[in-house]
Amino acid sequence: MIQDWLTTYLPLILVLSSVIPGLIIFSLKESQVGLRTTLNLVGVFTQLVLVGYMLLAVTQGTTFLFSLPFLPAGDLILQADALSLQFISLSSVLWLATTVYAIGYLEGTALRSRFFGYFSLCVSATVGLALSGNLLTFLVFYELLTLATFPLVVHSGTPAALRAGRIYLAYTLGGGAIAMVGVALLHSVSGSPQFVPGGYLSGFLTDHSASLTVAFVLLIVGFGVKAALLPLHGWLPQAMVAPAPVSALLHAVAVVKAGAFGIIRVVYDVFGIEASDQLHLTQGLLWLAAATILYGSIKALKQQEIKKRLAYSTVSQVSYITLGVALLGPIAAIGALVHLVHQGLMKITLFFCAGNFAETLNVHRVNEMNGLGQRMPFTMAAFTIGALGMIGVPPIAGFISKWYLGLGALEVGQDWVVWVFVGSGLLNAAYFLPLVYRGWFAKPPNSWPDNARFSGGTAGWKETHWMLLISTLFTAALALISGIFAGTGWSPLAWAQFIVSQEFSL
Amino acid sequence: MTDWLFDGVLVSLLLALAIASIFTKHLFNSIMLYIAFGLLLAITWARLGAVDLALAEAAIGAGITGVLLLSAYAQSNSDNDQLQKRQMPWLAFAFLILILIWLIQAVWSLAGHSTTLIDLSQQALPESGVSHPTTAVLLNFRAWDTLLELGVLLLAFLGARQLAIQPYKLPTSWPLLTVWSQILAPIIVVVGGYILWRGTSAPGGAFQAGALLAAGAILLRLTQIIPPLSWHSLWLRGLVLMGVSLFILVAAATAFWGDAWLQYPLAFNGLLIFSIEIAATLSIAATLTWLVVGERRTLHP
Amino acid sequence: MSWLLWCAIPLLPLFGWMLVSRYPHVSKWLALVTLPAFIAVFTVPESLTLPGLWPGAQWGINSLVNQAFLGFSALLWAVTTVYAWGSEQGHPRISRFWFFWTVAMSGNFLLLIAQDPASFYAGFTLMSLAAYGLIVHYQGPLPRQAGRLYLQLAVLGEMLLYAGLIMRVHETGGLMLFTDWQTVPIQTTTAFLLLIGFGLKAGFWPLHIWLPLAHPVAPAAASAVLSGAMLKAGIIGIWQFIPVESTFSLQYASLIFYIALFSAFYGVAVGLLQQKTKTVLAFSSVSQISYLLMIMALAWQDPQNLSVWLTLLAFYAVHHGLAKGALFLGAGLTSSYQLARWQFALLFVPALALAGMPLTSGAVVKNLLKDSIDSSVFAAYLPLLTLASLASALLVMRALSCMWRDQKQQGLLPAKNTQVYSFVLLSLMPIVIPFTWPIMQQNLIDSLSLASLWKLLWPIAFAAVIAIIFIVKPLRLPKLSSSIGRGLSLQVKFWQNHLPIPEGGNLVNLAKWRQIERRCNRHLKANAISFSVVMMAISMVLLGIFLS
Amino acid sequence: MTAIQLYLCLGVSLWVLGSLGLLLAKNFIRRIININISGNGVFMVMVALASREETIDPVLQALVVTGLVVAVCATAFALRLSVAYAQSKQVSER
Amino acid sequence: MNFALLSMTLPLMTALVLLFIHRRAGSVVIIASLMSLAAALAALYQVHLFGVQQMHLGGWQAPLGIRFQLTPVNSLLLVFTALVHSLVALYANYSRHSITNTTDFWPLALLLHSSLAALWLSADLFNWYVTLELLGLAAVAMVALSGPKAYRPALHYLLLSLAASLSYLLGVALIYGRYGFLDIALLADVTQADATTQAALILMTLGVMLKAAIWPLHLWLPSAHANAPTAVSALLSAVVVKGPFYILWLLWTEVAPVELAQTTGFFLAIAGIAALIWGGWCAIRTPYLKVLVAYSTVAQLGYATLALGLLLYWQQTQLLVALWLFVIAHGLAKVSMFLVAGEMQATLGSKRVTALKGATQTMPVAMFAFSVAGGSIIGLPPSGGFVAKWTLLQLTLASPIHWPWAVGILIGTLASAIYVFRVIVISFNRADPLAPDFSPDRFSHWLAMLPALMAWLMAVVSVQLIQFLGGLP
Repeated sequence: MIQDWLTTYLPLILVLSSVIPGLIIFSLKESQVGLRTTLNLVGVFTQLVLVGYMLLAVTQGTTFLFSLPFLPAGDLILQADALSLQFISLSSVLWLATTVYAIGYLEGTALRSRFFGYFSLCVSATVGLALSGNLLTFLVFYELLTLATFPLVVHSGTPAALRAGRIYLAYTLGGGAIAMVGVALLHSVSGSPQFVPGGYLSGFLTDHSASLTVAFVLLIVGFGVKAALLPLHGWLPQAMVAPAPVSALLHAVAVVKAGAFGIIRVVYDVFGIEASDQLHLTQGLLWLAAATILYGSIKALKQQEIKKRLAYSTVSQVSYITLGVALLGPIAAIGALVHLVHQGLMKITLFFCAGNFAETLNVHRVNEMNGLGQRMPFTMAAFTIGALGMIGVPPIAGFISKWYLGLGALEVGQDWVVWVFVGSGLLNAAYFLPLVYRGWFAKPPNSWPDNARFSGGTAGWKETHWMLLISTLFTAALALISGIFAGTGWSPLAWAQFIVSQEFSL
Repeated sequence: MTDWLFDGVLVSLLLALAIASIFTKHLFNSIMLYIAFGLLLAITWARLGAVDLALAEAAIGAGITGVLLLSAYAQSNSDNDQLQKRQMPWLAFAFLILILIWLIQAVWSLAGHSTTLIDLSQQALPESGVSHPTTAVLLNFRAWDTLLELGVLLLAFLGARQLAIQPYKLPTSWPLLTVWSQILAPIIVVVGGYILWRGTSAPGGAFQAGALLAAGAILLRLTQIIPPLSWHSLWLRGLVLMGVSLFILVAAATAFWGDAWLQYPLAFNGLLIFSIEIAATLSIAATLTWLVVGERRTLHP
Repeated sequence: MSWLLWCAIPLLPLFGWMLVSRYPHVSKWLALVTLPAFIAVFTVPESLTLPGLWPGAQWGINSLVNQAFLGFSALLWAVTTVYAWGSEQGHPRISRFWFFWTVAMSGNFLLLIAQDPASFYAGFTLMSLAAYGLIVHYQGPLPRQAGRLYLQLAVLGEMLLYAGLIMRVHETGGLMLFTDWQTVPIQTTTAFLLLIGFGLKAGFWPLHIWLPLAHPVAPAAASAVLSGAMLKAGIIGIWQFIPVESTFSLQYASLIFYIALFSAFYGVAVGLLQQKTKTVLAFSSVSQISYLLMIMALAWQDPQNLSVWLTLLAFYAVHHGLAKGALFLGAGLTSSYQLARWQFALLFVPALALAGMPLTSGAVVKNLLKDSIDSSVFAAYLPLLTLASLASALLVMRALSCMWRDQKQQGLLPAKNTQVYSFVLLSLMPIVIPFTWPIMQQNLIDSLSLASLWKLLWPIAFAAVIAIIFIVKPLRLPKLSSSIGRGLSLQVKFWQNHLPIPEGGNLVNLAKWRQIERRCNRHLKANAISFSVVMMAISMVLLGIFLS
Repeated sequence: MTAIQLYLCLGVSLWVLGSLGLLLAKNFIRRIININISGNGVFMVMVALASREETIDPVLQALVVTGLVVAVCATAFALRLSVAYAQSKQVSER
Repeated sequence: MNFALLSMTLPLMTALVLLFIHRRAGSVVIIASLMSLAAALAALYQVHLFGVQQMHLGGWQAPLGIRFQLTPVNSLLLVFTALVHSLVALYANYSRHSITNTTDFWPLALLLHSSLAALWLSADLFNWYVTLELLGLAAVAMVALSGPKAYRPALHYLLLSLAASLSYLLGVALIYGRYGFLDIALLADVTQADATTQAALILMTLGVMLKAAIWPLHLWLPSAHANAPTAVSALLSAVVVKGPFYILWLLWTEVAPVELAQTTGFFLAIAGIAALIWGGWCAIRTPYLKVLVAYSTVAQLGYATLALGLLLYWQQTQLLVALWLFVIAHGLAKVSMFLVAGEMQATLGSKRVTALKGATQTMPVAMFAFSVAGGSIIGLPPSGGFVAKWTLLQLTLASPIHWPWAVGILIGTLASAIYVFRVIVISFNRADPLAPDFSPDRFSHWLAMLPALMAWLMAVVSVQLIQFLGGLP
């Protein structure tokens, strides 16, 4: 009885676990810091507990399904399968980190209720997105995510932020509209049934191949906007004007991953490997992803602002996921899925660090990073872990993904992709190592600025606000651990393998 | 042949008056020409056998509209009343000719068609409670139209009432006019009543009568024989609202107690129609009068 | 308990660093972190499989090569750690130094005990990147430039290795153990990727360009491990990744052999023209490492005698690693401290060992190598090899003379005891090892035949003569830049900062259009009625035309 | 060509003329006159149609009466509005 | 049927009573509107139970008398009208910025409500003319409520409305002259595609298009809607322009012969696309908030026009679902948008969009309402606008030759996104916020949000709505 109830309503509760705190937070006064923090944390931990339970249950074969009638042949479905749980675990863990970070980061600033309200909504949208059981539901949450993140992007309310917000909206709403047309097109062919491993379109291949091809392109373009695929990536570097926790969440989990996750869903659970293969849909995607990887890296090299460089790095790194998906092989799929998590961990660390630098020492540009390692060794260490992980240095998480992606490419006979990885690795090194070099080896300035918000500390545990530091170290440690202990049963890798074994019915 | 001549002259005159009214240089002339046009149109309609309409056009179309136009002209005392030249009249003319030809070929064949409604209305006339078919249509067969039309009247009144217009500065009236009015007014009331009464069996009816009454009232007001018409007065309010109120009450009552919406009980239909007509006439008269010479001070007492 | 040992080998150095960073005075005992490695070398416990790490992770010692490499690396690390404790004491960034030191050590150990490519790669990367920190330890433009070049090449190497690695994994069908790999043939691309990737670390010609820059600027201890232990990592990488017996090996063995041969001479030729002691030693490494490459080429050519080649490879690596380590320490000492005569004299041990002096490990390996070549298809090149011995001998003489020159500087202080003793310990190794290492003993005895002795001695003697001539009558040698890499590196840096990507700009001037738009809007608004009527007329005509 | 056709043509001509006037005029009172001419054109058509047969069509007659009243109401309102507009413009010009 | 009549009559009677005694007008109107809503809901339920209902007024059969009909579509429209009126009445009564207490707003609104209801119920060409006039006069009168600044737009509106009525009336006259009756159901059986019918249909179409402000005959709308009092703008945009639209729909689906309908459908669809683009563009460019919202109406009507056009062009009756869902979703969202726009305008004392700097801080509820409404206007899921767009897209995408139309829909969506977010983005400007002249009126902001929330709630009952509307033969 309770079991039934849980399997039906748990997905909904999971979504609500951040919606409700979010809505309450909206109504709070600015001064109710304690209550707000409590609400935030209660939401986070509820979600973590639920996710933990669901992870356990799903490995034992339980299925969670909640559905609500919405449109003809298209219900709103929330379901928890292995893939969605992977994404949710990532988002809820990182939500925890980011919440702590944001509480520290925004200490004493205005409009925090609004911020945390939208913040929670953003997470709910992400969770909903992950739990979406069909394309229609996915679309709903995809758009909600845009709406929930926008206020966060423009939170600072400066002209620059507004400009970024406009660009962000232009891209994401445009993408959303295109995705909507794509979803509608598919819906007109087949309705919107639940996602199934292997896709549900194989029966329509002969009669509707034109529709399916166009739908695929539309969906990829629509989701590709958030995944920052090449011609559609323009918003991402702009959106970095957002406060650090937002950039972190945006770049690591919520937005870009939503796009990537959408692409994964479309290729694996809507079209299915076979259909994608038969329609020759993914070759173009593959090229696009490869081009994005290189382009993002090259652009990153040109950036002199830390966050901007990180942003272009995201452009490049997220396309690893797309590329892995487009390869259509099981090993590449493992790589893609595991990179979804790994990139999140590493990139969030990097953005946290950038935030720490900015808020502690007013360091925004690359050439201001000289000698940071002496003043903020822990942050700099975390930064180094993130950066090296991005390059693909073992035993940090990034290596694992790159390993599987490369092997996956070879497995399906796309050997040239390996060279993309090599090139990207080189470029990654070219834009990350100078930062690391400056941080550790360059000569520090004679005195550190003391006019930043958290500049009172000293090197070591008190180098910045403790909440900022602790979340940075937490994610850095996760990035390291999930790389080193990739072989254990509870690592992202193992989970990705579990998913792939289902998707490819191995 | 004489028919043809008559028709030809009428049509030419009408067209000429219309064109003149549109293109004449001064607004005042335009208004006068329009009034003339309206009167001629009434004659034309009478010639076509539509006596009801001729009456209505004379009273409403030419009469009231003319008064309205003149008073508006007087009040707005616009300096730039000249017709302004447009850039592309030739293109406009070309279009005009094109559309005209198209419309003429559309209406050309209509003369040959006929309608079954004439017979139907003749058949239904005995049950309608009145003997004049037009009145029957207006107040029974298509009474709903008429009800709504009273609504239009009310709305025009309400709309005009909102506007911020400077009060009418009435000139001290000409003594002879005052005397004439005192004589004329009762005559107008009597004639109006007659037309109304006649409407049940012959051409005439509420609207024509209302227009006449309004003309009388306007005259009286202009000569300051009756006091300013303001919304404060319960009388005016009652008069204005009475037509549509009675009508809708009847409609609701027929729906609630009777057989159907606006289906008058057979026994009372003549009476009901007549009382509605009276109410409508008074409403029309009051409203039109107010629309010409009404005062706007404050909206609500 | 063996798992503890295996885990301790790479982890203990890191743990050691944590201790040292918290309690700086413990650094005196930091050398103890190599202890597990020694234990493993001597006890050779069972391999350890680590399913919890990356897939296929297995640590252990599976061959003489591993064992020997681990053994001498551990020794080298231990001794140099002691030396570094002495030499780097009081440096303001000592904690950072120890960090990179221990990480490099950990990486080095890890790659040596790795039985699977991923672990190897992990260790290799750790070591490579950490070595950067060692190279740039002394701040200033020269270390920075050297470090930059090193890092650029290291990263390039990493990436090539990555590509080669996964290609290899793919070729083997997902096998993850070196022992399994030996049976699967390798493809040419993969092999070249791996060769270049590892070659960039190993530093044979033409991939040596970072070496002569990096060694001189690094602290002596770091140079010692760089040259002694880390270069060998490249070699063992090639050895482990490329199967001895395969089409590729057969096909390209001779090419590799020629490269190695050329590299051996090249290193000497350029080295002789260098001024700085450590640069000379670096080029010596270029030359010496080629012998290791040569041995591998020989092995590929003749995989039947694998055990011989194994032994030779192990011997040579041990020999060169320890001797070169000692020389670098010596170079460090001579350039900054006043050495006692006996101490300086001790320098001759590793130096002459490198030249192949009988009774040293040098003699053993030279002898064995010549014998092996003699019996291989490359026998024709034996004379050249002899010539190479002469060249090596000349080069060490040159190095020694440079050190002697350095000693003559004014105001040098006496060295600290720890430094001296560690140096002494290491310099004695070329003599100690052949006598104590059981399997080497036999070969030592073999090398003591008269014929061998003659073969070994005459090049040294000849070189000594030449050296004396030069000392007596110095010849002005042309100066040869050791840094073709520097320019390259700068160019790369320039590209990094000035990418030729155009930035987008504004395309049209919008002000004019805005004005036009406003005018239209005003017009439309003022004449709404007329326009609407016109629109109606147009629509009417259009619809009329199309409907009929 | 019968008389009815003539009057029908007159009706549509008036409608078109009124519309043309509406297009050309700028003064609001003038525009209102033009609309009325237009409207009278429509009524003319209706009257002509009503008198196609011997007995005049009572329904069409009724429709015209209704239309006339509606037209006069609208005209009255429009005129008041134009007066109000003209006065407000004078106020603002002053 | 009686419930529908009740829903229509109640406001009219209340208006008459209010004109006699003007006491507590707001509350009375709210109660009347809610009662009307209840009656409309009852009528809707009856239609749900018993299907389409007919009524002959005065007991006279159709060619002679006037016929009322109650179909799923117009019963829904009755509910919609009553709902919008109730919501607006609620707002108007409680907002201090509405000018309801010094003017005849209340009776006019009630009359407007009744005339709309009369329009929905009627199925007679001439009766529609009268209701159109009622609607037009009521609308103009209400526009003029906001005083001298609105006189000119009101005049434009009135004159064009009159011209349009005459065009419509001429068409009616031709139809009557040709076929001899006015009831659409009877006409449906006999109409032929001859020159007279063509001309009549074109004349009527253009007339109602002008009244419904369908591109390119929309020029009067922006200034009229923008200058009207807030509550009036809301009513005008939400329901008034939909009245003529309903006539247009019935005209072409019932009266017109199929071959004419197909050609016209194509033109209407083109006009719809053009409206989407043109209206969207103007909304994007205009510096004034209410003008923006008004142009948004022009654009959004484009969707409905497109749906209607495609319905006729392809002769797919399922599209009527999309058509009316658009109308309803847009109506609800637009009410909210106009109310909020008016509130903000009044609070800030400026008409400009740029005055909204920092509005998310100073008037969070209002801005949120605007966004919620905007979301439905854009068609973000899961809003009513989305459901409508979805149903339209479903049929458009069904076969590849229809895909070009989807591009038009896409462009419209993007344009709407731009103009909505143009406002929202400015409101997030914290750098130099504009201080409001008055303290914001939170309660009325919440009231203004109510319709927008309902537009989103439509999504919850979308399946039922689609089935209900689709049940029409």
